[in-house]
Amino acid sequence: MAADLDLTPTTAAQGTRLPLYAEEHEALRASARAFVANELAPHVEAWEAAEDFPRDEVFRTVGAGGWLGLKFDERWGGSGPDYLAHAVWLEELVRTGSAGLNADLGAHADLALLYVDRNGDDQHKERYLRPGIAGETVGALGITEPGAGSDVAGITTRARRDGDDWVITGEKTFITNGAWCDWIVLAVKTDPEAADQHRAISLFVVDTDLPGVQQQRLKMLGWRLSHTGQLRFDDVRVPASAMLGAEGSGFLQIMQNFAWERVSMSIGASTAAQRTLEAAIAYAKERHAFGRPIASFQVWRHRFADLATRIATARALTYHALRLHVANETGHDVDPIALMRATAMAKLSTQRLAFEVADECVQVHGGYGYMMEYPAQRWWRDARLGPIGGGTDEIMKEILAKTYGL
Amino acid sequence: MAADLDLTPTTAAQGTRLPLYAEEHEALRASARAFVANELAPHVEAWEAAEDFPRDEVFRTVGAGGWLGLKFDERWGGSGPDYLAHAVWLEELVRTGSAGLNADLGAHADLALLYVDRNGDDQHKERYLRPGIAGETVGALGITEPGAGSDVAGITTRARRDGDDWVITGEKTFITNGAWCDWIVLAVKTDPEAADQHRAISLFVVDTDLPGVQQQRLKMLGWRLSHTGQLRFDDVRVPASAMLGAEGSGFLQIMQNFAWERVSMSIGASTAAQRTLEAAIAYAKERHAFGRPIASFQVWRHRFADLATRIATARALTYHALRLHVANETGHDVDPIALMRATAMAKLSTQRLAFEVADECVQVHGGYGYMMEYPAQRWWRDARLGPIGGGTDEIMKEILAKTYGL
Amino acid sequence: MHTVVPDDAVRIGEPFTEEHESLRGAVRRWAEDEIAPNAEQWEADEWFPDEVFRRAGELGFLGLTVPERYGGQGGDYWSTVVRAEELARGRSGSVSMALAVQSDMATPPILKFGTEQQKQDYLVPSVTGEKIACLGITEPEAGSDVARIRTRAQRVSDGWVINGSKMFITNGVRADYCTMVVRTSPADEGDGLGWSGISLFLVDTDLDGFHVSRKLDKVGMRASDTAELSFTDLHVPDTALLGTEGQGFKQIMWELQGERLISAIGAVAGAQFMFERGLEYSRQRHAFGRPIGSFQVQKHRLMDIATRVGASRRLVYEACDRWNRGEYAINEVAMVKLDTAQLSFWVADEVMQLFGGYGYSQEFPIERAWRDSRLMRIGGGTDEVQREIISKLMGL
Amino acid sequence: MHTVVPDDAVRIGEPFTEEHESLRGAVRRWAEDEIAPNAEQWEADEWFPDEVFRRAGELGFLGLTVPERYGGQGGDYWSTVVRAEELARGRSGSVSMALAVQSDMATPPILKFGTEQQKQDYLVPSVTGEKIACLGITEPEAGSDVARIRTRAQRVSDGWVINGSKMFITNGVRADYCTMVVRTSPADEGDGLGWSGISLFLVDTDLDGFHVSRKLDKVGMRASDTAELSFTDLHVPDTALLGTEGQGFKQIMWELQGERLISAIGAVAGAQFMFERGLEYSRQRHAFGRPIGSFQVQKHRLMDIATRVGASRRLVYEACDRWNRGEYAINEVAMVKLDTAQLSFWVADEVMQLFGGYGYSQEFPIERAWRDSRLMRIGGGTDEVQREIISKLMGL
Repeated sequence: MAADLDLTPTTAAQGTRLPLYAEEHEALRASARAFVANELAPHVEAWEAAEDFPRDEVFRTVGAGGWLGLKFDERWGGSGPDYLAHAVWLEELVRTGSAGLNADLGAHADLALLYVDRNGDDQHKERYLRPGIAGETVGALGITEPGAGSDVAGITTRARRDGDDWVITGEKTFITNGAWCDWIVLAVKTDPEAADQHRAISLFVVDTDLPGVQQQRLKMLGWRLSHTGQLRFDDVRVPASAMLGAEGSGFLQIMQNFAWERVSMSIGASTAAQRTLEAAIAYAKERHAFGRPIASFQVWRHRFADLATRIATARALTYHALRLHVANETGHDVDPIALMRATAMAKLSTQRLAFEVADECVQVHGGYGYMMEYPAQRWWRDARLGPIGGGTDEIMKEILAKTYGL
Repeated sequence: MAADLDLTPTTAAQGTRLPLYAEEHEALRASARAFVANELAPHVEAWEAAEDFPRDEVFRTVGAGGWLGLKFDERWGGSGPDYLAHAVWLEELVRTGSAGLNADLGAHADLALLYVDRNGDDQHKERYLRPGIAGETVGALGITEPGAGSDVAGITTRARRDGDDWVITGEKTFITNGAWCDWIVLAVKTDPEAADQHRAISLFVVDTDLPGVQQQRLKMLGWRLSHTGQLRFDDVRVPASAMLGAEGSGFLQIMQNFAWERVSMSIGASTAAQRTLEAAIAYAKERHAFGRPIASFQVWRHRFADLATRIATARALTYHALRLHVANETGHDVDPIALMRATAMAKLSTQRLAFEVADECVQVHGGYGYMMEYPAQRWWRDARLGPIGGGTDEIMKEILAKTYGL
Repeated sequence: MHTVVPDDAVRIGEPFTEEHESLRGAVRRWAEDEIAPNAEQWEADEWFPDEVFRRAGELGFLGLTVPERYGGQGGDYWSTVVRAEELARGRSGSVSMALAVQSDMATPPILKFGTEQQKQDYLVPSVTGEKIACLGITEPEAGSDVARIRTRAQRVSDGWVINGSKMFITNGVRADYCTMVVRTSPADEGDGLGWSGISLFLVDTDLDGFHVSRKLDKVGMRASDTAELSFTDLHVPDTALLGTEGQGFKQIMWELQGERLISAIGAVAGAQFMFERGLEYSRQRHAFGRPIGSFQVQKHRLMDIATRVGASRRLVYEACDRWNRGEYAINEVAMVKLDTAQLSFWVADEVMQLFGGYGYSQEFPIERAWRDSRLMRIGGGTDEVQREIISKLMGL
Repeated sequence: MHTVVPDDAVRIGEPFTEEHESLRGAVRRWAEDEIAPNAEQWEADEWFPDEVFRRAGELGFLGLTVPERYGGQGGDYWSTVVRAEELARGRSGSVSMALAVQSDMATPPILKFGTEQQKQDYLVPSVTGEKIACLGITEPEAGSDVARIRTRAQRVSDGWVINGSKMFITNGVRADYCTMVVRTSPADEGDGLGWSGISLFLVDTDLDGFHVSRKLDKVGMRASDTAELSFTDLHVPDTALLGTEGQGFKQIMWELQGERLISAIGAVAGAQFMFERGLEYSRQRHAFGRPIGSFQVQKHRLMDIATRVGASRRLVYEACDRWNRGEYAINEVAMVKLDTAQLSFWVADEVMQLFGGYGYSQEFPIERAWRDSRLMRIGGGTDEVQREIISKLMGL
């Protein structure tokens, strides 16, 4: 009966047909949030001002907290594999408010370690994954080159056979952690003349203290706390055992590992969008213009409503992609096309959006939005990487178009 | 001194450096406005409901008013050439509120007659231009074909030589006035095998009462009062004298005459956008929601401000294109690239905008916006042709890109 | 490790079971075989036969979530989702809308708030399609603002006497009864308008004093009948009151959630259908000697569409999941209403641009879908109303 | 037939004469030879030398429209347009902005409202670049809302005593004087804030009580110094009053027109410059074996940019034409401010996307232009303020 009608809006739910996080994950979320609040967030403003953070201390602290091993097996020091747990960590990590810091941690845990875990043999895992999970060494992933932005097949770094060794020559750029990594998973052409260029590429794990490796940090619009860099390899000699996976399998490995890169970027961007919107609203409620709180102006209220709606939509898609990825990782029979579409669409839906939210956050701050003392400008600069990095928005559309036969 | 400071906003100006209309044009505007208000506008709702208007009566009335001859020489019954006078007429014609009616008048005066005037010989002008200016016959321009939307060089209608005659076979579609024109300026391939396909096309003036011509009206989303149609030509025999301009010059003529087509469409769309915005604002001031006039809500006020700004910008560009076109027609040394850019940009700036304004006009009307009894829905349907007809927005960008060497 | 895959989902990542998929097949067959072939003609007729309701009832599509004891299928909300998704293949926004009004707008309040007798008298024959229902909320002077309705019911000894009018009422020309929002007492504050003092009624349309003032002429959804109704000393019995007197505002707020949700599901389904038409056309149609789908701009346009449709569908499913579990998810519902209404017209417009002149021509069905889909941003609460709801829920 | 071509225009359709074009060449040479080569370093220094002002003065660029008797060139407003357009080639938004503050914001009120003595003391040395000016409107608590300023001047026997603060003051760290908006009496109504009771002053920065509280650290325009200023019992003589007491609001409204207009000209010029960089890059940079400009999506992106830049420029020129003839074109000025502020950042953002990773890198100048251009939507009245002005002028 109507008298019993309860019209209390619900705020969170965990259903039977669209499950995602379990109770255990919500418990983990609390401890992730506490860790971020206690161990990372308090230092961020100082680190950002210095454009640097203490590498070993931070990676080891995060490793000791267990946050680098959620996706990996206990055998190598992890606590998983549980991608959902790691998704919770990524959502909470956004609360550092520093995309650059998060990028360095992510390039290590979500890219470099992932490749070693999925494509390496036990020797690789012992040498790179175990200390990586502990935060004792820092890895990076090297694909992009100065002359081949989004065109993986077009890379020119090459490795030539020399006896039992390989000798690597070339250049990589826009490599997160590239300026200070201990080791790097490197995409190189081992058979540049291959008829099928997709079989031309192999992966190596290369220690950066080898002769012939040069690392240099890049200055960028945002992500200034990250140690994104370029690397040169001049006749760098590595043993055959440095090869990750089979010779010529590099392209396929990269394509397969893109799924998690895109999902993790989507989680980061949709969560950042949400946090940024909350910050914008908080400021709008407090700041007055023309004698009233900015948040009371209808144009701002409606703009916030639109952004909240778009964030909800993008996050729903991100969670869908995450569900498919987890199902795929846990042995379910996931349609590879559906997975590829969901992950590419999620990246495309989230990255530009996160920037647009940050741009409105700057706008609502007025003159203060332009000031370095407020974090709005940093979120805005940082978010702008999203539609460029990890495959531009345009590349996502190209990838999607292929799945539709266009 | 400050006490003398007059901050009365100005509303109209005629300057020395950016002149456009002269006083004589403003006088003409008053009589055009009166003509439209007295002779056309009162019938529009009935005509629109019937999806038809009395062809001969309307064309003759407009012709007798002198409105079809503003661009043409007195020798053929015109009062010009004065493109600015005609621009004034086009601006005022928007006040009929019927884009379909205006399209039929425009296809005759701004396309068919223009081609005869610019490319015809005296015999053509005597036969088509003079009665056309008087509104005694109705012309059309036939370029587009079912298989070649925006691709002029790809048309397949062809004329083959047979003695002194040409025999034409093919099909044209989306031809305004095509369903009822007395004659049509027709683009056909006279040399389909030409190495330079741009020399393959010639123009003919074809009477539609010739054997083998079939005319059929098209039903469209909008422009329902227009007599847009498709035509079939089955072995239609025309004398050599039906050719307009030199053999093989058709492509060039078409490219040259596109300038005025785009300028006239830009004038129409920017003016329609302005009128539609005014109607939307008038409704918003009168209609209440939540106990207040809709126009008092900040989101609508700001939306109107944005639209007004975009209209002003698009109109400024349109006037620039018009200025260049007039200068070009009056013997000034106009850079052809500058002219091509200005006219294509003007079309690109105005057409989508006019539709977006109409869409907001529907939205502000709420449920009434969806009702046929209000003209908002018609303006909205009519405006949607703009980004498609006369070369789509995408084609405009292709044309522009060529001028930049892309 | 925790699993994110429901045991009975037939496709990974989707919320549907085999039972749902079998229903999907049945709805699709009906839509493709019995609706689509007639859609154009019905639009031209500005009417579709009442028989469509009875056939839908016969097939069990009007009571998917109604308990079996009232003639329904007793299914969950995902059945409704499936129906709304597949009906898009009938290519008739008019029919989809009319059926949605019947099963997901006018009748759920009867099941939720009605007496047993009301359920027998109205719900049961509505499930079979014998009775056609309409929903009377909007008034000429109260478009998006339920609180400002002026239609009044005056208590008399043996019932109520209703005076007033209703506007934009789907199914209103042919309906057998109307689930109607009526003011039974002045609002507590101000000008007597406001959310208090509103009640729901079930009103038979054959009663004296119930007039269909006119059948409205719409720019889209033309096969669907939309009426302006007026009521002059319309006498209804006590038993016409639906639910609790004075609780009508709350009740209709609840109803609006289901209304907006089904419209959102339909909007995404329509957008998906249009995307597929665009994709197909982009492969077939040639320009400048190659398929237009090979032009990067058209390719990216289609992928933008696919992405937005894909994203919107996921939020709709989340909202459906909440609704299915009985939550009052007003925030998510307003968001999906806002998002999908914009989506569906935007997709139709992009596909029209892809089709060029043929998109504008009535030879192709694109322009009709374009006109039809535009209603979503207006009906069931405009975009602006949804933004008001969402921002208020954010504490703004 | 009436001609639309001015006799002395050097290019058809453009408003510039040969004289303007010769000035254009001079400004361009200066920008390219003396500014552009130093722009990066000055940004890194977060400062550019005061010498830039003196050099601009020496070249005659600070008094283009100032009568010759005050050391200016006595030109029309199109000279200012030319200067603002060509300064974009200096690749330093900071320098462009600083010079615009000097010549088109802080000093025009002196010429328009000042006494002969004030003109001699402030305008003449500003035209030579010997004195650097700043403009004090905004306050920490009154961003876009001039009527709410709280800095007060109290009448004393031999002048005025000013207390308060000013925020976001360009040139504020180095300025020799400030053209300042001050409340000289409470507003007639309400809380004492409001548009009445405001006056302008010319205040020397070396006076006791004038403090540069801090140099602000901005995300863009970093070579330009922006200050927060505070005034503690700052004593100024009677002669510091500029124009009529109590007329300051009207006076500063007038000033804002020139301020917004020069910012709009600069915004279009910056957008044009960025478009050219994008065009150049699209021809040089290859991806997947071909120039990226050959990809249709990038091609159309560039043409969208060219079209919007082309359209915006024309409205700016129309507004300039009115301003040049002494009209108070508040509507057109608000429109061009709104339009071009959005344009310039949008173009920078699109060009950044075209550049991809290199756009994001500090190796290329794209990211700096992107940061710099974002200020326009905030400074000189935000987008939202412009929309308020425009809608009010439409009677809304």
